[in-house]
Amino acid sequence: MIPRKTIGIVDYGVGNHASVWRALHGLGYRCRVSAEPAVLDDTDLLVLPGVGAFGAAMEALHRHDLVEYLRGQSSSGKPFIGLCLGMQLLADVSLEHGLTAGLGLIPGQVVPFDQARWHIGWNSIEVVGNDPIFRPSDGKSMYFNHSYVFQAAPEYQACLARLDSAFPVGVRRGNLVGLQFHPEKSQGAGHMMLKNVVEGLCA
Amino acid sequence: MIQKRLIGVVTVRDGWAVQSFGYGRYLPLGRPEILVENLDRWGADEILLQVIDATRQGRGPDMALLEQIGKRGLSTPLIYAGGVRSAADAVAIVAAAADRVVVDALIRDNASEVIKAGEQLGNQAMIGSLPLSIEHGAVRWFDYRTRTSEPMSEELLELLEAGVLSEALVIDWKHEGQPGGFDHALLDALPKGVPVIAFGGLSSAPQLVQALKMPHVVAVAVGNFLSYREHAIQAFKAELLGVPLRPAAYQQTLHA
Amino acid sequence: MKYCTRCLQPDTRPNTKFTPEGICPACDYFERLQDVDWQERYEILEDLLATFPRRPSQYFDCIIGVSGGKDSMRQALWVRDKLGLRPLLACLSYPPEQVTERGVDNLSTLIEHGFDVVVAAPAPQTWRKLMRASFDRFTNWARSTELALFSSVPQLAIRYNIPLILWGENPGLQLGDLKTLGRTGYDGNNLRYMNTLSGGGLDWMLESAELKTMIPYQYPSPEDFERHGLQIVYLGWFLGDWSLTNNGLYSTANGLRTREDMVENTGDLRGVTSLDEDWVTLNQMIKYYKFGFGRVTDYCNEEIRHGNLSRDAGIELVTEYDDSCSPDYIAAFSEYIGIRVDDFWRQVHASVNRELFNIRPNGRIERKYQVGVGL
Amino acid sequence: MQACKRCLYTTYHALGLTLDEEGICSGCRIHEEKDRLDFNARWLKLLDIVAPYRAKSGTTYDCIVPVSGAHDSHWIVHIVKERLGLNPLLVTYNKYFNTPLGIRNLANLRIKFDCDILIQNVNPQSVRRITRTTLRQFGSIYWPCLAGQTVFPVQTAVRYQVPLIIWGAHQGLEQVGMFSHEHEVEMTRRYRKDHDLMGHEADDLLSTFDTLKEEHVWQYRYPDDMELSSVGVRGIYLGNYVRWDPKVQHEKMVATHGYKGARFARTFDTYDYVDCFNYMDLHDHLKMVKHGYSKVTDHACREIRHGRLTRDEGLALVRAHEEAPLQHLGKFLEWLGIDESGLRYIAGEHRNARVWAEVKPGRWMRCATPEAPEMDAAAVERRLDFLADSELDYTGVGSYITIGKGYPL
Repeated sequence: MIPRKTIGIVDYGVGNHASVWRALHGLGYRCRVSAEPAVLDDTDLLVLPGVGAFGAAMEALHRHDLVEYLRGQSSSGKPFIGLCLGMQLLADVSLEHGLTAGLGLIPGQVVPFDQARWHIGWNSIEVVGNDPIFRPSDGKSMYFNHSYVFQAAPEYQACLARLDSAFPVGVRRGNLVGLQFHPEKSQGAGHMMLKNVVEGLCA
Repeated sequence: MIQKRLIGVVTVRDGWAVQSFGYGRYLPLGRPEILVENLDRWGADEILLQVIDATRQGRGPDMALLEQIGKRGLSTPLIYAGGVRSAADAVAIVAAAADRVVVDALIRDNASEVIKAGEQLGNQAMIGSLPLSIEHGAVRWFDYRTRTSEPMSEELLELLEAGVLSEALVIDWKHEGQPGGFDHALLDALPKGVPVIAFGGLSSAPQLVQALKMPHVVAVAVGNFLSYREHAIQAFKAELLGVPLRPAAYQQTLHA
Repeated sequence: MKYCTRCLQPDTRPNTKFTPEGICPACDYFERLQDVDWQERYEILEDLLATFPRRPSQYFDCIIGVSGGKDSMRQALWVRDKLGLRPLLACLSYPPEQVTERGVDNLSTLIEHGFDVVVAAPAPQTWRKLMRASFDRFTNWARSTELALFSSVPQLAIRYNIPLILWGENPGLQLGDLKTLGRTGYDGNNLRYMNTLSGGGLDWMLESAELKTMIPYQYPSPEDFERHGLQIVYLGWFLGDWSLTNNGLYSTANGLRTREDMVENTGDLRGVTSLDEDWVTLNQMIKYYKFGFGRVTDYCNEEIRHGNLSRDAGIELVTEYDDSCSPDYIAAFSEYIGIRVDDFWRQVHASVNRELFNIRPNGRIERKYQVGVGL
Repeated sequence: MQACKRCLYTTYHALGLTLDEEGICSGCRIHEEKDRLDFNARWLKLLDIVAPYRAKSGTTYDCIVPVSGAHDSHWIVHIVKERLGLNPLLVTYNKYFNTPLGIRNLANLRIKFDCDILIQNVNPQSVRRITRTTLRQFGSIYWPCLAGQTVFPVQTAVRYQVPLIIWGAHQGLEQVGMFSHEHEVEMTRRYRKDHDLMGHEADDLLSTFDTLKEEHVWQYRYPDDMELSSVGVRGIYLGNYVRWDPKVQHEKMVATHGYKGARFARTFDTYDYVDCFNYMDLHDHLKMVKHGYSKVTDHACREIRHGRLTRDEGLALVRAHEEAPLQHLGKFLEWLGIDESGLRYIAGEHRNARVWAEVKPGRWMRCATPEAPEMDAAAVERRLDFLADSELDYTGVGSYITIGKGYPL
């Protein structure tokens, strides 16, 4: 029996980790929801959820003294997934409500969405290249609910979506992945992608 | 390409899911969390859970119900409405289980809290509930607490135009529960560019298509008319031709 | 008419041929059984079962046709408790007027042993109408009912998506019906050509009832078998002690209730055959008048082969009881299919094999041959 | 808690109940449709609905009809076969608590209407294991019966590729006006889980703390959506198209098709549940424990709405029957292998606190309930004249029947 993987969901008081927990648990993973490095260390992969304003989220991470910890974990190669706002937090800086520094784990800025006020609802994603952890989800519809976009450096862009023109909705740099949509709320397609990404990063 | 959305509505009164007719008559349906779970299985694009007696009885949001639904592991985006009294309420609702929040009375009582909630959660999470009717050619905004109608206030229009509220849930409350009752004229009642969700008396595919064909109508919501047959969501989706919509999906459970 | 030199089987059974030495196929087969390595056959069965793994969300390993009688109880318990499989038991049940209390009790006992059982029961009035038509046409009321009986298991196997069908005895080997011999001793897919089934399907029944009222009687086609990968396997080939008496012993030790009526009325020597229905006695008597052997002969043959009965003692039993059938059963049957008792006898007399029997003016039917000797 | 002014239901009804401004409940309001709608037109609507399902090939059935030895089955098959002219496959789930009269009525049904029938018998060991879990978890001894009766027809529809299932009346509509007749509500998995199964589908019974396993419960799983949609399975309710009046319907079936009723201690209705030793006995007692009302209240409300009882007469009949002692408890205790004291302990854990006050540990008293009006309940019952020409255990077998003969009738 291959040992079960354990996933650490970073709890910094922002966003809804209950749905993330449920989705991952449903896929057969053990989950720890915590802000304690000691607990998060003892996991195979970290998930950084997040909903709402960039600035408020970074403040919360600082308050929980997690900024340096997360930077250290990711740069040491530990599998790491940022979901929705959690993807944007990977950026250098965000222009939402003035300038706020992010975790700086993937080069690029978070800027207001230029094609519309918001990107709300189901939209199909286009996978860049044929990274096996993303390829099976090419063309699948995922659920989006954001108004800022992480314009990551092109070499790290993994998935795109489109209104009029394409914009990044998924990034990957080594064992660090960011997804702008909510896989835990994208029904079958979302759960499949979540499984592929976790298995791919932990392989 | 962004798809339009078919939203399944679960209306809750006295803790029980009900069918609602014209904001006044109700028939019992069952346990809210089981109706929500069913819509999740059917593949609704979003689920709107509206607790219609929370504000009137002075209770805040139904956190117990939200926690219960959160525990069941929903894989469909959830919108909550009912009893939102503050930004703090809105944040708690999202932390419990919801992805987006609908405000109605709060717009009238304390618009600044609506703005604050938008700042904390992101305005894309905020939806304005607009029960409207047309009285002698003029659009009236209904206040279900006083059961009176008045023109839409400047403050409301400002919240919509400034994008504090990302979408407007336009409810034809008079025709709610009436087959084919929805008055499409209501969909032109709002300032240009405000995305609209149509709800109230939408029972047939042609009605839904007519609404969804309008560029600013981003979603249609159906409540009572989803409770009369199996796979109601998939059945509607199969008939919504010429509209960009996620196709109907039938769950297949492969047991060990 | 010639008798088998070993047992009391006359050469009048359809589809059968005696060996040059005058031995019936069943005795010949029984003889060859003596040096069979039953452990090897058991391993053959295990290998065969391994080729039928359970598919995802399939919870039954196989399907077994049962009536609740001695064969089915033995098979079901052996398949579950020895082979470790989970079988779905399929029972084609007689209508309320015809099934016996003892039959429903035995089926209940089988269920209470912890088996999943699906009972298919055809429409009672149509059933009766077809029994009447079958009796009128063949002087054998069971032609239609047997078609339903044999069709029920493959029909359910297809609908419940269970390809492996476990059957009792191989009629080709045990009874000498050569037409049903398959590629191996245990391949049962030629069961459709068995004597009782090969009566041209249900064409003759269409004169009595519409096709749509006879769905339970429609035996799946070879194409259906192919499409669903059905495979009938005879357990009899693997069970060396398979016999009427032994199966009776296995089942009564597990709660089977037997027939209490005496052999003079039933022709059922030990009271363990077709317990769920009493009018089979008539058919066995009529079989005797057509072919010169009835239920007592079948029983004695097995006992003679197993060395529990001498041929001479068998002759006495056959002579005495082979045509036993109480007038009460005949009266009840006649009333059920809507004829008078003397209509019944007129029909039977018309089918008596005049080479073997004389019919006295008073209606008595007497053998022209001597049991065990022949003509 | 509020009570309806016209019938005896309160807002504590297990299926939910709403009252309008005049204090009349949703069940009574929807019942008014029975005297307002044009049921001739609705019959024509039914004909249109079933028309495409009439099989021409002669090799398959037109529809699946769930039946039992009681509960409107004779009337349903009469409508389906004799008035709609359809060729049904009857299906029934064996609940094992069968009475001789139930076995007889089912035999009568099969003979009189000349129908093929499919009877599912889940292995009793699994059924007992499930019953222990559902009794422990939510005080129900009937979950396997309800789960089996509501899913076996659907599974059969998928297995036999016969898409149309025809049920009698919709319980939610009849009791609490959950739907209007004009909604023409159809069978849904949601309703089954929510109400028939008290919120627990088969897989919900499994937990790491209990010994119940998937192999025990799989047979009660609803077919998945893909199977249902590929076959086009659809369940309709006759009660939406035929004016449903169980008493009158049963009386017709007694007169023309030999149905037989029997007397009960805990209700005045002699037709609905004659096929089960438990439904009107221990199960009915547990319903009182969990919800504060029992089957006789359902029967009284039905008769009040049909105008055959005044509200006071209904209340008098309810009070006369609802506390009647149990007559068949011993059979169940023996069947499940539990002790009466144990059962009382379990029931105690599922007392509805809104209805029962634990005055002293282990002693419960029912909260305030309207007194029975001064009235001769027996006289009212005589006027109603529910026929009872047999008894549950007319053969005197004294125990549950697993499979029975049921003949002579």
